Amino acid sequence: MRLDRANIATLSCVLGGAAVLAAMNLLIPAVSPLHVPDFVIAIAGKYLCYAILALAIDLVWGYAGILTLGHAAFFALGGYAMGMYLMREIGARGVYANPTLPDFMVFIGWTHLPWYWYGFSHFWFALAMVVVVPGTLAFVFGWFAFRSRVSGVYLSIITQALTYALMLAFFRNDMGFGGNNGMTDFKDVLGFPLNRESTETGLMLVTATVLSLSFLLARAMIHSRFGKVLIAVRDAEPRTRFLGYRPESYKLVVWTVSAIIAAIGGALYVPQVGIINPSEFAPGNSIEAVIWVAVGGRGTLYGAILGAMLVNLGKTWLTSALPEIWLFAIGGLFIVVTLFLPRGITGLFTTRQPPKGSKQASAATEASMREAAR
Amino acid sequence: MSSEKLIIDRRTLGRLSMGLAAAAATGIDVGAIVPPAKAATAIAATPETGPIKVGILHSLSGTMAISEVPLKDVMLMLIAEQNKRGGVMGRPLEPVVVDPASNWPLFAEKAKQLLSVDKVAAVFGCWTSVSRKSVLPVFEHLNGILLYPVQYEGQECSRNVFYTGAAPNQQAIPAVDYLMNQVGVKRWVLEGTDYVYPRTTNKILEAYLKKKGFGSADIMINYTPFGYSDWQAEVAKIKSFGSAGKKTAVVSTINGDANVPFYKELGNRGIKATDIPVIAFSVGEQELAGIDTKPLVGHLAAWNYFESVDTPANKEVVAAFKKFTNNDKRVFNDPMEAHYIGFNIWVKAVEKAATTNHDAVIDAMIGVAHPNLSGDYATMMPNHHLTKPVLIGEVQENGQFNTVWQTPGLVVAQPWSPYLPESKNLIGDWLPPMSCGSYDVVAGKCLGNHKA
Amino acid sequence: MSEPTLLYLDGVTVSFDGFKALNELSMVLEPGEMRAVIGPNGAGKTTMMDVITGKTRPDQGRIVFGADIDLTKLDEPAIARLGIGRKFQQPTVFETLTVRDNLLLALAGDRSPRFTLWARESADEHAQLDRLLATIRLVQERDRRAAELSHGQKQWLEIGMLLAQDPKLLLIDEPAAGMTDAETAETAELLREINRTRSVVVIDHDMAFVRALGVKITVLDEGCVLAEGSIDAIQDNPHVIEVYLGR
Amino acid sequence: MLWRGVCVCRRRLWFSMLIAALSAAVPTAPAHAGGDPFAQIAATNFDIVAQGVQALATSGNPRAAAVIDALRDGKLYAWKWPRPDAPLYIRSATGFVDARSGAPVEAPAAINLRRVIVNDSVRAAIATAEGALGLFAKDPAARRTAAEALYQSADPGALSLIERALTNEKNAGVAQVLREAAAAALLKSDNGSGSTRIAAVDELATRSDLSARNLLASLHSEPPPVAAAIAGAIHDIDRRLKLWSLVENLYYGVSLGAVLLLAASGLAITFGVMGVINMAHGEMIMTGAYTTFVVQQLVAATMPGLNEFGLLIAVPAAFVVAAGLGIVIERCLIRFLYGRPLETLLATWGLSLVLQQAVRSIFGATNQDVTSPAWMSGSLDVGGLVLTVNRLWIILFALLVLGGLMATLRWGGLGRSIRAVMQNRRMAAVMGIRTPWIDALTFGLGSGIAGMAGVALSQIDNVSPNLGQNYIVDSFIVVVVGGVGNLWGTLFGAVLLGIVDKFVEPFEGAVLAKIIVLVFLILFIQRRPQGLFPLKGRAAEA
Repeated sequence: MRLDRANIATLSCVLGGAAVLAAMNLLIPAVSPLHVPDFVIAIAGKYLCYAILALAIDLVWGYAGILTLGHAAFFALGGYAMGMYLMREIGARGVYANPTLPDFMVFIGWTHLPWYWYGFSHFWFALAMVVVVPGTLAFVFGWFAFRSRVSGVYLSIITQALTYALMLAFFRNDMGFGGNNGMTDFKDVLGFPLNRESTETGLMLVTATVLSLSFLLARAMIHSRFGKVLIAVRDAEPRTRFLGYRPESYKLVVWTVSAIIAAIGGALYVPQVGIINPSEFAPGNSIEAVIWVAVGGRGTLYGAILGAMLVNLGKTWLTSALPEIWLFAIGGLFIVVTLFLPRGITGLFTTRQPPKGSKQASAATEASMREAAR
Repeated sequence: MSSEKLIIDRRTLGRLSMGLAAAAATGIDVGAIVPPAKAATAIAATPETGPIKVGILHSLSGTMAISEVPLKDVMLMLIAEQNKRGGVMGRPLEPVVVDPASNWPLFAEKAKQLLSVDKVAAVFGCWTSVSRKSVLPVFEHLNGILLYPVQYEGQECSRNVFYTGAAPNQQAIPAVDYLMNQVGVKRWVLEGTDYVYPRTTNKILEAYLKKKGFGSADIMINYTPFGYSDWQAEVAKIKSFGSAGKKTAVVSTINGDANVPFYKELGNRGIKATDIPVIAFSVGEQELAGIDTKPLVGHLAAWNYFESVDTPANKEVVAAFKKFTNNDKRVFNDPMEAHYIGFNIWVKAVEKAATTNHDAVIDAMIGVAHPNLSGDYATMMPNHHLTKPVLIGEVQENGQFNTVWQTPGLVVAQPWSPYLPESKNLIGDWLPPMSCGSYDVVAGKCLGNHKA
Repeated sequence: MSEPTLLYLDGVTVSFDGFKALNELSMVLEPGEMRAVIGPNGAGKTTMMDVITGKTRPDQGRIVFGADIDLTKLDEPAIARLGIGRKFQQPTVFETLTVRDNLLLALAGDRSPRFTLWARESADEHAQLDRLLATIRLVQERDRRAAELSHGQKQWLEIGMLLAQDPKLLLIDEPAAGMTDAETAETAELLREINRTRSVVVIDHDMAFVRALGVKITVLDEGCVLAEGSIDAIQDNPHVIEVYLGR
Repeated sequence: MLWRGVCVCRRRLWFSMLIAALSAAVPTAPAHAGGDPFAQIAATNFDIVAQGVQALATSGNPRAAAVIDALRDGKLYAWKWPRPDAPLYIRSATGFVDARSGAPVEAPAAINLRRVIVNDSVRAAIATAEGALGLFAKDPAARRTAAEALYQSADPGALSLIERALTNEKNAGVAQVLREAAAAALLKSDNGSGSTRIAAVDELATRSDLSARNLLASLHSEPPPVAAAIAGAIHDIDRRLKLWSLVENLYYGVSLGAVLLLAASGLAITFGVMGVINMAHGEMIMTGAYTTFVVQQLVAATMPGLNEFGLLIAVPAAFVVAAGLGIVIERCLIRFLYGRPLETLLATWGLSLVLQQAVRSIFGATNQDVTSPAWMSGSLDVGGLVLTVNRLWIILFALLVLGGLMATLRWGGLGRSIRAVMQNRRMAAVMGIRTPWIDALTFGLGSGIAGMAGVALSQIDNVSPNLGQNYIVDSFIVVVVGGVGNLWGTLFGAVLLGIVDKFVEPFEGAVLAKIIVLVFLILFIQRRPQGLFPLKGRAAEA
């Protein structure tokens, strides 16, 4: 069946690709032309994290018709949780050699660790927080939003407001998260020096694995009866109500799961890029992530992964190849894709019908808007 | 008078001479000072033949493009001119321009790319502290060279970074001295954008002012968000704070974009420089170019360079830049001068070391000197900072500054502020025997951050 | 009221910005009854459906279902779970799901995510689905996407979904709209079949269709009941004639 | 502190009383021959220059005005190296004249000359001096400004001067200012009996603005009764100002609201009415701002006479440019995406990137200098309230724009067709309205409005490629809070958000204020998912 082919293809691409890169980096001597430089490993790891974020977005946008413009917020929160662990891990090796306080706290003259930093010296605790904090936020936010039937554009806008508010909050130095500079200069994770090649490669492989697992999880969800209800909600929400389903609770579940996946992606992102700071919350980032999904093809999951990879590959290449005018290229790409590839790149290869429902849903929003014009 | 900062004290002089000696020594045999272990890990080892690649890591898009694009232009000019003079060691220079797009993780990625893929000999780049912070681990790990041209908050001293901009004591403190002694200011508003540079600078200034005997009642510290544009309430606050019968001044660490609305509000409220002077640390010719300067006339800025400085060398460079960009409206500012100095010092260092090998050049940089465009010599000190004069300028109608005061001598940078408890015992010194970015002179040991 | 009623609308009023869509509407439905509701556009037929199914909250009045359940306190899913099914004027099925999945989702059972996440299709469900597919004459199309069905087929699929819900009361909005005569006749037949086991309220314009049903009729106008009775009685009623022909 | 007091007194004894006026600004002026004011002006030490200016102003020397003006305008040149006779030249259009005599001299070698530069203390001295010189001008307005300057400088030395002017001052307004100036000067001087000083204090208390408070607060070591009077006066002023500060906050909120309204009203059309999630809306505003810049440049180049009104010309220009751009966008992009608002979001986001980069490539990344005409600068004092003129104009402009917009939609022929199409396009089409064309025009209208907003924002914000980015999120928030498709809602939404922000700011600071506003928004939407003014009825339920 097609689904399984998609599964296998995606997994083999992600895992196989990662493994090959790793091998060519570690096993082949640096002198050989076949050697993959660490730089490639680093950006590969970064892209895989982006792919996890894209996957999370596609899960809610492609299958529940919730256009989130604030998912980068969960990504960043996960990143901060991990960042806090990495900060504590530095210990006395910081510039001020302060055993407990991270440099930036010494720097703004704090004398002792704020309570919400307790426990982050333990990896397991940090991991728990990576899941709990964004999960809780998503749950609370979603519970309010979906219960009061905020939908369509309104929802998109308040997700923007959410991430924007978080950005401003984390900018504040008084928050104790490093303000504008955020957290950086990490030394090692679980004792592995972050700047060692093997660690970078390892992290990249871990990310690939996590991506594959989240892909399988998402896949399983949408092929369960739950997933069918979800699609039903996307296609004709009122109808599901008259069938006795509560769309809000379905949205809430998938929304929270998606937020957690995004958060895990963020947690893997931080040790690989070596910095986490408030600009990760920038409204633009969330929108860009949605665009990866659109480019790859919404409602397919593997499309999201592909999109994230391609767009960022393009970005890396263009910012060096034509630094002066790369925005024209990338902006143009987004326009072209939405105009001529409404189903994204994967839409070119699959014979499947476009996810009509999303279209219906949007048609509905538009209808409401048109009506509202009265 | 803050003489302690103006005179190069004996210790520094000593280290400086040592620096020159050491540099000379390294100049002779290069291979020796590169331990094989390092050579192995130094992924960023640059080719010894063919054109010398120079990385330019400035945002050409996004919010910081406003400030950073001119720096890219000036670098291209300097490289072009150097090539006209036959390049370095007979090898032509080849600029590698990338656009980190005001996106901090992208800065790190680009830095990695420049060092490990393009294998550049040196990188000139960054503006914001956060961008520097995000590339710092990359440069330290890949053992690259970064020349950072912007005045910053200090509290950092990496072996792989050369700070060609001002440390706080090379800008903020002399500025306050000027207001204190020349203008007779008794009441202080420390107004800044809420990020690290203003936070730290204001902390240093607060400590300094308290030390000079000002009470907390006479110091108001206030922060606003990035790109803050509705200054009505804030300016009203400043005005009433300034109405307590004491001469009041505003020390502004407001970040680029928020300045225009701020000054416009001041102007519209009729707060003239003669009532409440504002002295800014981040407002230069570049920022003024975007403002209608009429309401600003008389307000102050503290820099190490002004385009209006009247020296032949300066006139020449400014003219060359306008010609290079063939646009007479283009202005020249302090960070651009910093790049000019940094570039020339780097060139001399490479020629001295007779190699582009990073370790060799890093050691060779120390002690190299080049004339400031604002007169006198900029010398790369063992703490990887430059000696600089400090100029106080008043805004003129034409958007230029008119130097009204200047430190009698050169100011030696103190990357670790002596006014902050956590750093008062720290110095940076990258010459043996210390070879340490944060050396605790009391404990007599190096706190992390030493030569790998 | 002495005799047991299934549904009791008691002085229900709904107004949008001053315009009264329902005006003190009262109506009683006996268990097992099939009722046809007719009326000109804007008479409030659809709004009546909306208030019963909880889509719209009335400004005044009660709607009592069965013995003593006040529907005005409940929302759509709760009302649906009580066993009130609704079929829309425009056939609304889940276009991207297969015919079979459409029915599967409609099958009576636990509606909570907790259940559906792990639910596996039971043999019983399997049998039910086959029966339903046969009833609505869509056995061949079982694995096609609902989007690919013809208009009439969608109508039936939706009715099938209602049956799958196993409701006590069915509200059906213009089932014959846009159907061929043959389909219309079949639909009437289908409805009578359904009515054997449950109560039905049908809204329609099509007199021929209503006649074919041959049941008690309620005529709505301007949000309240204009007349009630057998088809013949209604057709001789001067008010009704006035309302239908007078404009 | 003490030491300073002493030194001040000493200098008061030694020099002409005028210098005392500067003692505040000039704590450590080295003793310098009080003799020739010209020589002092020729000096390199700003404090001495300032003293020279003061001395010259009161010397009654006929050349005083000319020399001081030349100094102010940077036309005064001195010998580069110290010379006993300290020559001073004034550069005129033709050549150089000797500052002392006013006689033309042949130009000395430029190498020997240096321009006499001024700093703030000198500028203050010049202001006082001009006050002194202007007191007897013909034009009452000039006299008034002179008196105002003297009041500000509160210069004891000028006291006699002021009293002289006061005796033969006819104009009541000027006389009032003179009395205040006299009071200020008197209080600054050490002389005057207790009663006269108290009278002076009361005089200032009636003025009761910050400058008066400032002056009163600066008085120390007064005899008890006077001190008491001063304390009372300051207390009164403070209480009065506190009352006003509430009104002030309200005004700040409204003016912020006006800015939000301007930024949002274009979006209220493209997004609110048409349902296009137009992420390029900010760039439309930016387009307007850059149009303003270009227009100002053109005006300055072609008809300098109209410089003051370049802004007015820019308004229609910005509308046309942005509207044109909007129509092009609609025809080439948006129209293919109707019914897919979420796709429009992505396409327009891409578009906004392209537009930003385009502007960056054309005008360069740096800010552009948009000047504010005189009639939009300065501020009005209404009671204890300082209303900046540009904000007033913007509030007015915002209301005009919104009013115009509503009028167009309600009565205009275009407006009628727009409403027809948006409410039921099929029917509209049947009735012969060319719906595609109307779509284009509607989008053009929205974009045009955004362009006009750009003109206003160019007056209070940076004109840079990022201009639009700073307003896009806020704009959407305003439209959504107001209730999509409801212009009144947009108005209330904007003002509401503005006021909330500005009332929180004094307590929580600007950053938290913004955060609180956003959280407020998120909660608000939960309560009213359709905004402030939802549209009830079947219409809204889709």
